[in-house]
Amino acid sequence: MSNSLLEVKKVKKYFNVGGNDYLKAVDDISFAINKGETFGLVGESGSGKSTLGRTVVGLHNATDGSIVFNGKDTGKLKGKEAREFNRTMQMIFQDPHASLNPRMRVMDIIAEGIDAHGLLKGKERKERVFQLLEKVGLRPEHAKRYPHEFSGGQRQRIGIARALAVEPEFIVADEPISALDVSVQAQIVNLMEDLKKDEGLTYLFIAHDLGMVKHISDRIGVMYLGNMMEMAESDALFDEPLHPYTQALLSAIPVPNPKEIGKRERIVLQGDPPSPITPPSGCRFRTRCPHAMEICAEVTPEWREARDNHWVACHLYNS
Amino acid sequence: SGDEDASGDGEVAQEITVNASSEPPSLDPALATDTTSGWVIEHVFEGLYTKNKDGEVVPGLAEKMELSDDKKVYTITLRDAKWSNGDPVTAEDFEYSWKRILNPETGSSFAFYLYYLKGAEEYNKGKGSVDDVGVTAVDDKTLKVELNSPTGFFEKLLAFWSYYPVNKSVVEGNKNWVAEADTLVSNGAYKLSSWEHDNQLVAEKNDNYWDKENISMEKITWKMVNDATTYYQMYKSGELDLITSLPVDVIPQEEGNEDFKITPYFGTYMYMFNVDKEPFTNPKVRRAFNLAIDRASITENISQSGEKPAKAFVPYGVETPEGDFREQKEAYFEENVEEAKKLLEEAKQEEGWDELPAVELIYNTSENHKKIAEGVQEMLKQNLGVEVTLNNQEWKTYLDTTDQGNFQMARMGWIGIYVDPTPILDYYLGDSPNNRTNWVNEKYDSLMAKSKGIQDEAERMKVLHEAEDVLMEDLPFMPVYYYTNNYLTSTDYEGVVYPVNRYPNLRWAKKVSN
Amino acid sequence: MIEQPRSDDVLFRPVDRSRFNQEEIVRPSLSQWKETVIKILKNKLAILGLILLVVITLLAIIGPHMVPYSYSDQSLSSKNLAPSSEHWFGTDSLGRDMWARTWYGARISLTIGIAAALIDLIMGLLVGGVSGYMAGRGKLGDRVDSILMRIVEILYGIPYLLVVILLLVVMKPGLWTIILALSITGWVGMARIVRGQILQLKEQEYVAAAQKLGTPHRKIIWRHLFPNMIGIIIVNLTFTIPQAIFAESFLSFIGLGVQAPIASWGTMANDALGVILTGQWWRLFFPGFLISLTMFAFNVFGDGLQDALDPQSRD
Amino acid sequence: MTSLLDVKDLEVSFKTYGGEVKAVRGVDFHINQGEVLAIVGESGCGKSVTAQTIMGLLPKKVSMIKGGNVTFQGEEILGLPKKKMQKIKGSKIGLISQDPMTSLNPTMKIGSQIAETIKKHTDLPKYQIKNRTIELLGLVGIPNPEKRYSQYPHELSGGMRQRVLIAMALSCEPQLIIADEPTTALDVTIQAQILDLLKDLQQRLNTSILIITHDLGVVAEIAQRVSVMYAGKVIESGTVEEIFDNPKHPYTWGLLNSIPKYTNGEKERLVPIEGSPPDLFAPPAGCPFAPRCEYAMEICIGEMPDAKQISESHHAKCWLNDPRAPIVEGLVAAGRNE
Amino acid sequence: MYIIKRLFTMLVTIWVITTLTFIIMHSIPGDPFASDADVLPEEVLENMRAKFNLDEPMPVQYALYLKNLATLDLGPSIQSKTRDVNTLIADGFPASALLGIQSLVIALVFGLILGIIAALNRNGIIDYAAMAFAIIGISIPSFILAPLLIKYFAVDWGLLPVASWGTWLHTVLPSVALATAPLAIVARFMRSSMLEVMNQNYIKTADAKGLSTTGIVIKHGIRNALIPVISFIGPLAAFLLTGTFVIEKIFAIPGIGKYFVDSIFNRDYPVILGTTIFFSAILIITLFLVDISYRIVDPRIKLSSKGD
Ligand SMILES: Nc1ncnc2c1ncn2[C@@H]1O[C@H](COP(=O)(O)OP(=O)(O)OP(=O)(O)O)[C@@H](O)[C@H]1O
Ligand SMILES: Nc1ncnc2c1ncn2[C@@H]1O[C@H](COP(=O)(O)OP(=O)(O)OP(=O)(O)O)[C@@H](O)[C@H]1O
Ligand SMILES: [Mg+2]
Ligand SMILES: [Mg+2]
Repeated sequence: MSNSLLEVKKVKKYFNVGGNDYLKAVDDISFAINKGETFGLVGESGSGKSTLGRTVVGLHNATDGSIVFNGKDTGKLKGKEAREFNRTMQMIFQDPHASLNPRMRVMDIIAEGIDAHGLLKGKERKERVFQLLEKVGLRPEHAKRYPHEFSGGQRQRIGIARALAVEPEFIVADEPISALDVSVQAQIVNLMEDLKKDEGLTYLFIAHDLGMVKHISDRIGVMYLGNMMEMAESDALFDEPLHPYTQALLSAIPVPNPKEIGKRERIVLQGDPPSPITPPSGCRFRTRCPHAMEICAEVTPEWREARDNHWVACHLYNS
Repeated sequence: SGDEDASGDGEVAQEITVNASSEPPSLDPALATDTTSGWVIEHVFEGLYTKNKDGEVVPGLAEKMELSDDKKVYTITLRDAKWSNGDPVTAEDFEYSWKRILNPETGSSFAFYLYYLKGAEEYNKGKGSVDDVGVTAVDDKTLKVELNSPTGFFEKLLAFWSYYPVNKSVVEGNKNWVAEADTLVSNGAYKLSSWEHDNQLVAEKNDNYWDKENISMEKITWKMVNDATTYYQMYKSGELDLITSLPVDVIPQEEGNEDFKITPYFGTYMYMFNVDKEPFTNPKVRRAFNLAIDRASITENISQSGEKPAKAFVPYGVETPEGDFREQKEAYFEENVEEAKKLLEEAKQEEGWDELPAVELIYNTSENHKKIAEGVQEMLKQNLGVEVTLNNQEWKTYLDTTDQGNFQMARMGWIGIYVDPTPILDYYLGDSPNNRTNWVNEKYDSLMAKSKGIQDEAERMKVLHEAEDVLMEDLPFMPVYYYTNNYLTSTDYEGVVYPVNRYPNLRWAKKVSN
Repeated sequence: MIEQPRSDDVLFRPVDRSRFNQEEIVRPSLSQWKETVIKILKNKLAILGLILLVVITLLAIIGPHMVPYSYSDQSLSSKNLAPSSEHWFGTDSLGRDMWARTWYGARISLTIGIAAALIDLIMGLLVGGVSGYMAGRGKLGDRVDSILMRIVEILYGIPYLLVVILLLVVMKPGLWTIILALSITGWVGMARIVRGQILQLKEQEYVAAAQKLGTPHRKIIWRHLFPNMIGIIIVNLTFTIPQAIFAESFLSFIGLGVQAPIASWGTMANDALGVILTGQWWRLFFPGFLISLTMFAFNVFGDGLQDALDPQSRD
Repeated sequence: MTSLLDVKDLEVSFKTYGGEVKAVRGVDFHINQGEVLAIVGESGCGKSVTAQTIMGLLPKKVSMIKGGNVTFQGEEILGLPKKKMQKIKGSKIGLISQDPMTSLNPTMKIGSQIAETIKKHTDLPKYQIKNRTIELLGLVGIPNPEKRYSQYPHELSGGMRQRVLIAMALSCEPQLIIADEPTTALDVTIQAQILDLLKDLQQRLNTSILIITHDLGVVAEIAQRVSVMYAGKVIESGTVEEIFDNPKHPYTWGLLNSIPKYTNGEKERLVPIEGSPPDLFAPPAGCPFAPRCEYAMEICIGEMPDAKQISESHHAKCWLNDPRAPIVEGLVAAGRNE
Repeated sequence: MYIIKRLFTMLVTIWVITTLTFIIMHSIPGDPFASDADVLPEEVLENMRAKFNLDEPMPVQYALYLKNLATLDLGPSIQSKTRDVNTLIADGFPASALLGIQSLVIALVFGLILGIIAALNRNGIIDYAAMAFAIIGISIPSFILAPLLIKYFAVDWGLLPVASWGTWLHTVLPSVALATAPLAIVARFMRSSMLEVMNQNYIKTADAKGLSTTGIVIKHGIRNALIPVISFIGPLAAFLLTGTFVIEKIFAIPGIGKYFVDSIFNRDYPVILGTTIFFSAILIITLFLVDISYRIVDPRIKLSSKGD
């Protein structure tokens, strides 16, 4: 994989939750993202998507494994390289409110990266902020306001503008559009796609809105309880989901058409999601899997390429 | 008032609560060096001699004292007396006590008061043997004391607490015997009944005391209140019956009250000149300074405690065959601004100064010293046109600074350890470690040396006057006033005795009303 | 999408789109500091505080010259006089004019108070900021925090009095020495408080965001963390001032302070303690009252500043 | 049918240094007993402010309720004394607020934060409160509820925090649940589970739900009626079917059009509504959507249209529904998976 | 492990403090035996120096001190000829600690209440009253406040004893005098920090639960606003517990506060070191407790990078 911009190699992130208990938020995950690609990450709430994203951008130190960006192990960057890495890889935070300093004006929030890297000054800086605000569907006069004067969706867009301000090469977008109405969502998604096309931006796109994920992603990974379960090109994944969890997930997509309610068959997962502190042996999904077999409890399924470019970790596809 | 109710039969309980200001550092007669400890020790211990109501030295534990012909050997017979634990007081105890205080390991700073004993100095300085010290218990009741030379005031010395006995078996049995009330065994008019460190100390009349009939006060409580404002208010609220050293600010309003008392204190408040530092190298400058200040104004307006302005060194109070030493010559100069100015001009010419070299006056920190220094500063400015700067230092630093001679003009107070011109005048001896002025005068030194060999009191005083004449001619210092002590004593009490330079003696006090 | 007109009503004609572009920003926009200034100006109490500070400062400058006495002129015959038209603030126990002394003392005390506040601000924010920020930031960070906090402990632990006496040996008494003496340990309290605040604040998500944007650490501390603890900083500063004013009188005791007969509020109050027993209230009241008044001015101004810097307060 | 909650002409403004921000400008809607009303609309159009106004949570110093009424169970609750309102909040009306992280107390265990509500409004003994809390955590699909009970918010994922808020709002089985974007952070399976839970409550206890959401799928799934808001006003409302199949406002059309289609292969570009909403600082006198409206007419600039009754349950505020307006055809009830 | 490491660091810190104090103490002018009374003969002084090991070379004195310290023996006092430093501390600490705890409790309880009320009534009457109190509390130093309290409460109105130590009544005035300034500071800190907290979203959540204002403040407000108060109270506790010179002097309290000052003025070397070590130990422990309580109060706070 020579043209991959980002390689995540056997990354683990455990949290100590008192005593010797560790919560395995991300447990041995590997994948790569190519330059100019959008990699969608979906999965159960609490499955470790945000943790993985934060680990990738370096907000968490990986418990184990390494993250290689542009051919360099990000854990070992020093000085200038580290600064540059901080610019080229950005994050859009899942929580728009908490990630905005309540005592800073939107102008300074958005320009923060610009200032940090000394990119623009004075009038140019201001112009750039106005331009970014407009791009995300806000108004220039919003630059003078403080975060608490905005609605949830407006704040989310401030976060997006902030990440875009430093012209990064790679963005980890953690549910960037969840609080936006569909029309603004469309606007933002278009913006992201334009940037991808024009500037070769690469995204790790974490979202729950599978329609949107499908629309924007080239490839999609599905996470469950800290593990990657399936990974494929987005059409392939939607057309032929292999993993039982993916199947269940896709079947649960709500359709914005009242007439179709009840027409589709939803695969309802039985049982409770297990604890990430003491995950089930073997396959982590087996406790809720409609196809669970004996082997699932004993052997952790191998992460293998079941179809062309379609990876899955499931015993069903062990030929 | 601060004591318990009157006892059942309607009589007034004989109790008094007084302020000791601070915890007595040690009630061990061998180790005590301060007046607070001395105050308690003098009530709970007794030596061979003691002082009566009138301040005269009278026999205490000594029943009989015989002096040898060469006036160097005393044979003393003890009276029947008991320790507060019931043990008899023996000659052995005295021998033991005196040798103990002289023992270098005891590290007693008042050991030198016993240097009058034969072999004592050698032993204390590590050059002689304990066996050569001139004190021996001949038997239980007889003590033999040998001195180096005849010492006319030996009886006075015996009344001093460094000569008091301790109970040998108690002291040997418990090295911390003196730290708590229940282990402290004493032989005086009182015994300790409780001691709450840093808080209060209670002494009750000792039933084993030989002269208990003459002791009227049953119980004395010493509080340890250091803050003047506080103990003054405690007195006002009745929590204390007797206080001393009132806050300066209240003296004007207390003056004239029935319970207020001022007594002279045998000491002099002064400024030392460093005669090695300009401008005080010139005696005329020193004299000019002396003439330029208004001492009466200082005592009346600033210090305000009834002090007497000092125009000489030795304070009032020394009895001589011809009357009071001081009254024989009260002033060596008269304050005179014109004369002072003239002297200063002369000095400038003599020295070739256009301007008088800058003068700094230093004092150790205290509100009173500060005010007086400010007063003096202003007087020198107004009367002489001399700008003196002030500087103060915390006490120990100050002692060090002045000791090093790093000053031009420095405040000092000097208190005679006993009422005699000698301890006062010794201060300016050329080799006295206290003399920080660098002023050395052979004539003065030889007159002082001469005075010490003279047995005849009138003659001795004459020589001392001569010595003071020399000192006051050269004026290496500027006397300001003679100290006083002030007291508030509740009018409920009678018979409190106020000895010079000591705290009041309470044993003969009587509470007359509640 | 086809449009079929149904009436000729002009109002129902498609609009001329250019008309929409005219709508422009109406909202007057203010820069941050201007807004702060305006908010303070609207706060009556803060203005009162400011005026008081100005008046006190002015009187410190001209006050001593308003009376025919200097701060050191004694007149033992007119000591302890109550305030009158002759002596506006009365006289002290050496018959010096209290008005002249009080305002002369204001110079010393205000200088010291403000110097102490500055030291507090600079050293406290620096040490506390670095220490709190570095704690938990890797091995190196832990060590920095630990070393700084040990230094703080040591500064707390070594008896201050000893240090001051040592200073007395090497320094000449005077204003600069006082300021030096105050700067040895004056800031440690601020440092601990700042550190505590930073420990809490730096766990906020916006700090992570700033870090990710590559904002340098010092800027994160300065722009993100300090503004969010401004209230606490201001409160602590307002306390530093009277504490320093009284610390000066303590230093005077050791011999480091300004030298008599120069007055300062601290030493004047200290010297006037006896009046509690004698009733010459003015000797204690004027310096004491002015210390309180200064405190009051700083406090209300500080409160106003805190309000003004709080974007969520709009009253 | 009696309406449980009735909001009439609600107007709310915020004081800012620039002047007044008119966040809510005459909102009308009602919810009947046992009904689910969805509010959709432009981000920033005042949905959350409306919700907070109902709950009496507006920051007192900076906000003003300029007009309108809110009646709950026939009682006016705007300006109700604090004490009385406290009895309603949490027990009769439960709020799921929009921002999960900052809405949870960072220094309090999530279990206690939920239990607190139960403790306040019921007399259950301590252990039962704890059991109930754990049960609730399980109900909203949080694994390991016993362990999670004593975790702090920062130790939870975004979706879990949101579910904690949901559990909190449900804890006293209120008659009305105001859910402000309750499922944004949830994956679809959990979302489905939560929606089932809400539906179950609605059916079992006849609970009414006011749900604010952007996910039209969720709307379709759960709501009976929909109100569409734009720039502080309700511009269209009707039953789910009416809104999805027969929308009568260009903004609604735009919304439905913006949804990505589930097509394969070459991706179509999404179709947003061009332009941005007006600044509520100085809202236009006319229709606020006019500047962005393809069909804007002269009248739209000057005058805000009144609600036009389209059916008994359906009305819209658009001049296009005026008989004098031109007929606009070819509308697609977009967002449909063919 | 963390605790053991911390303990070790504490010992090192105390050692550094001891060493530095030792050095400074011996480099300032002044001699423990110098006094105005009489300058003693050199040999007598030597006897006394020998008694306190002061005749040894400095490094030897230092080593001897550390050796004794290792057995927790703080040595004899030069000034108090009968009680050694251990005894001085043992005798005086209970009184100091009692006053310290009492005033700490007063300062904390009333300070917190006052601060909270002030914050809730921001810019209202109570807020201003609380501020006025705070200003007076902080700008009247204890050396003025204490005599005033005595004058009114004890002398003029006769409600309480003037000074000295004995019954609980004796502790009232000193505790109040000691607590006033910290109380004022705590109140101001709490007010400021509460104002910040009451702006937070989770306060709204609590409101939405139907909690009463008091409930919100107690359950959600205080804890989140407590950090500055804890930071402030830590060192303060150490100072209060070990006694305050001014208050103990004014109220004639048999505590150890005065030894911190008197020992230095008297150049009583062993007492200087002993009190310093004792204070440092208490200080370091309280600061450690402060660090721990940070974590208890706000679980997000990380003090070391261990365990992330
Ligand atoms: N405290 C405030 N001060 C000033 N303006 C505010 C304040 N709170 C909200 N607003 C403004 O009020 C408007 C409505 O906000 P609200 O939060 O209700 O939007 P919303 O409909 O919930 O949007 P979203 O879907 O993005 O959450 C927004 O334009 C916002 O800028
Ligand atoms: N600081 C932390 N301490 C302990 N546990 C944590 C911490 N942060 C996250 N976790 C746990 O890690 C797991 C994964 O969390 P993460 O936030 O990555 O989930 P997610 O996939 O992003 O979920 P969501 O879609 O709900 O946001 C969760 O079980 C969460 O409780
Ligand atoms: Mg997440
Ligand atoms: Mg909202």
